[in-house]
Amino acid sequence: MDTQWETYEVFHQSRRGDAHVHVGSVHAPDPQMALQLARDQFARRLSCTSLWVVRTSDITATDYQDPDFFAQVTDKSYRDPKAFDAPDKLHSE
Amino acid sequence: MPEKSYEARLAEFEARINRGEKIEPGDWMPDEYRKNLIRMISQHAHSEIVGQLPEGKWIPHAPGFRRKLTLIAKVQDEAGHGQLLYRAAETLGKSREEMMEELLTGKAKYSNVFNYPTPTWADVGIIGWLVDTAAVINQTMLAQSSYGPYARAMKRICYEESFHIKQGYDAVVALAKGTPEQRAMVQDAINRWWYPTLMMSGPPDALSVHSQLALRWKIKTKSNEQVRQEFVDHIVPQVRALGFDVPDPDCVYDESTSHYRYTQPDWEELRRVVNGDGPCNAERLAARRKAHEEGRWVREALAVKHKKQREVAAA
Amino acid sequence: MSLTIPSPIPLEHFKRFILSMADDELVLGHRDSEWTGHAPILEEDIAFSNIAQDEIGHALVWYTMYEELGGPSPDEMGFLREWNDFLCCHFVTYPRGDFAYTVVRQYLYDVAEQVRLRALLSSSVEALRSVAEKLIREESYHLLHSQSLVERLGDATPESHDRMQRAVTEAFPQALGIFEELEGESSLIESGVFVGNTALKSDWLKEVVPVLRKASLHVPVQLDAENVRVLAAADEGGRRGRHLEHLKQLVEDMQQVYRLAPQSQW
Amino acid sequence: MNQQDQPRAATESSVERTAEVWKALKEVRDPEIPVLSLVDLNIVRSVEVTEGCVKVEMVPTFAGCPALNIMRDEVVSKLRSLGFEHVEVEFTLHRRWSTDDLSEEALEKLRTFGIAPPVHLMSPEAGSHLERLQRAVAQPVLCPFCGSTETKLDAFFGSTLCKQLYFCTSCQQSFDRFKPV
Repeated sequence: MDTQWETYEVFHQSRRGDAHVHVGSVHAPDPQMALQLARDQFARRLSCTSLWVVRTSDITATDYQDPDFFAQVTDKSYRDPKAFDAPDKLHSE
Repeated sequence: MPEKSYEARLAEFEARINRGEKIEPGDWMPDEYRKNLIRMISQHAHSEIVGQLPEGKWIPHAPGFRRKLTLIAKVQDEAGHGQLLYRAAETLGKSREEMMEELLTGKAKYSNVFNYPTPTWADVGIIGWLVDTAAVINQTMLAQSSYGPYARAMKRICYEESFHIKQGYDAVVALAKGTPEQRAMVQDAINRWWYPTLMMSGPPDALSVHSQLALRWKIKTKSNEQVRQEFVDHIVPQVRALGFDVPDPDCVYDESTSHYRYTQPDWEELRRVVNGDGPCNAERLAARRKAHEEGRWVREALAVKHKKQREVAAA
Repeated sequence: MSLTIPSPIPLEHFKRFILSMADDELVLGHRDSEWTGHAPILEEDIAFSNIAQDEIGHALVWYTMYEELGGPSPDEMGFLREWNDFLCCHFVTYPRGDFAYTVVRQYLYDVAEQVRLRALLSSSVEALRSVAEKLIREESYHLLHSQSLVERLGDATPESHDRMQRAVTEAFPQALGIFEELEGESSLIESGVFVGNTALKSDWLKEVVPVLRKASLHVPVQLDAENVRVLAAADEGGRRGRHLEHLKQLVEDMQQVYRLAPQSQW
Repeated sequence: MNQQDQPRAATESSVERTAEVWKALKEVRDPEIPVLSLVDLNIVRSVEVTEGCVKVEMVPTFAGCPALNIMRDEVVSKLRSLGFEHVEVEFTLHRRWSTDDLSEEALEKLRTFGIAPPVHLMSPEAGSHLERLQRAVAQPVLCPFCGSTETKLDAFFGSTLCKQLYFCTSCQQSFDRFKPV
């Protein structure tokens, strides 16, 4: 951004204990105003227990154009729960 | 330094214009240039002021908040443009009072188009769309004018006018999507405004006394005919795209010229309307005179107060 | 969109309060716009057109809030409502009169609005505070403008003085009607929505009386010690929907086109 | 116009998608001040992206701004061109908008365009808004064309709600000044 106002990414939590989920962003002069805007805009309709705002420029993200970044060196399928064929219920019916 | 001869100054002046330089208020200029400019700019200013009336009539009736706000803003812009243009004309040595006097006594001319009635709400949309499109084409050309203050005023006015076109178009589209009565209102307005709008760019250049000089000194840079053709080519497809008719059966696209053909308006009507004998000339001037007369005490009081304040400041 | 207000505040009375402000703004804005194209000088033509847009814009803000409280849309409120359902004061409904009346009315109203918005900056309702914060910025321009016209026209020439004096004599009692008590006002005061009209009127008097007097204009009040005693009867009734024919005509004009096809777009 | 941008929305993160929206909005010019975008003017306040839909919240400069429907149309068509099927624009009328929040860069762009930028209203000695405004209005205004201070207020209210009209007696040019609010 080349204005002194910046965009802030908004992360919303709907219940205590849930993860914060990205819901959008706001344009504000400082983090406090960003929180207020985020409250008015995103917490108005959704139930909300907590909001985070993060300066967009502070986010460092991986590049979708670079799939190699996630290339697995060794087979880690054993770490993925889906790799195990465990039934949801041990005793059906 | 010896006084330069008129011819030498004129040659220098024309050379500057041909190099694309702007002429500024303090610069030397031929009297004819000055006169021509004052005439054009003041006519333009008068057109803005009188132009407030046909649309202004609908301000109290505008349907809905957005339309009401927009229409007030638009008519306000016209006052603003008038103000700006009178200012530009003043830099050439003629006072606003003199110009106003000429308007109110019927001596000055202004655009033909504001002497037609506005019987329905659709007229507001059509003026914004058709009339302002024609105006912007003309004014975009005038923004290239050789006289600096006029060109700069025009540049600003063009921005605001293009906003008027959008608003006019938006109002027409709303009506076009509406009831059959609303659509009929639009078609009726197009029918009434078509020829007056064509006349706006002025008579064919062969009939225009002022055109040649104005072109030579780049007060304007296109002929009346060019401006009119540009308007027709631009607007006809738009009118048809919204499902409305252009009230001219001979208005067809000519492949050989890449232009639309159109029937010439009645130039005799234009002469009459510009010379004071149109459907609403008397009504328009009467409204301006009434505002002027009723406001006299305010102007006097402000002038007196201004003088008193200056005396106090000087003492 | 919905707006909820803290529970001790009586919703119906709160809504009427919002509506009374919205209607004042719309009707005065409409009257101001009657000068567009007809003002004494171009600069005032532009000024009153601008003020009209601001006032109508403010009306829109209040009607939007009214909608968020469960009311109909702003357009329905302005363009389909019956004239006797308006809650504006009589003051704003009178015809525009001469330019002196317009200037005096605008000045008296601008101070009233300034005083009202200033009070709302400390309302118990957050939405009111934030609206006041926005509107007061625009409104201050109106006040600077109308006050300077009052100061200049009040004693410039004998004619301007006469006209301005006539306007003050006519407008002052009407303006007092701005502060007509609202239905349920005491509950609004108790719950901290605003300080109440009596307090607003007293702030208003403290501002307008000295300015008018300084402009050589007589005001029907008596000053004893700190208090301003008003010697004129307030022109009231509007806040209870009891209106004059002027409003009927104005509303008819305003709704004329919209009502041709109320279900359609315009 | 309305073509769906294939799987993009699904493959990218919502943060990136949102950033794209901001970038596009920076290209939407204010209809009355075409050198500034709706983002430069702090009109756009928030962006919410959900699958194929985007919602934009805007705060008008002045409550009665007549250009709102045009801004809305331009935002909608701009964001549709990014592949959003549904674009919602919401105007928040009650939120404060102040020229004090404009960036130096925005002010410079105004100046280059020929509009004198607004002075800052907030000052340490603050006072009521009216008092601050009175002080601001009394300050000399520089002509954006020639830089002269020999300027005078021609009309307290200008051609649009956000401007006042000045005249420069040095270069004889009328110019607008953005109203400090």
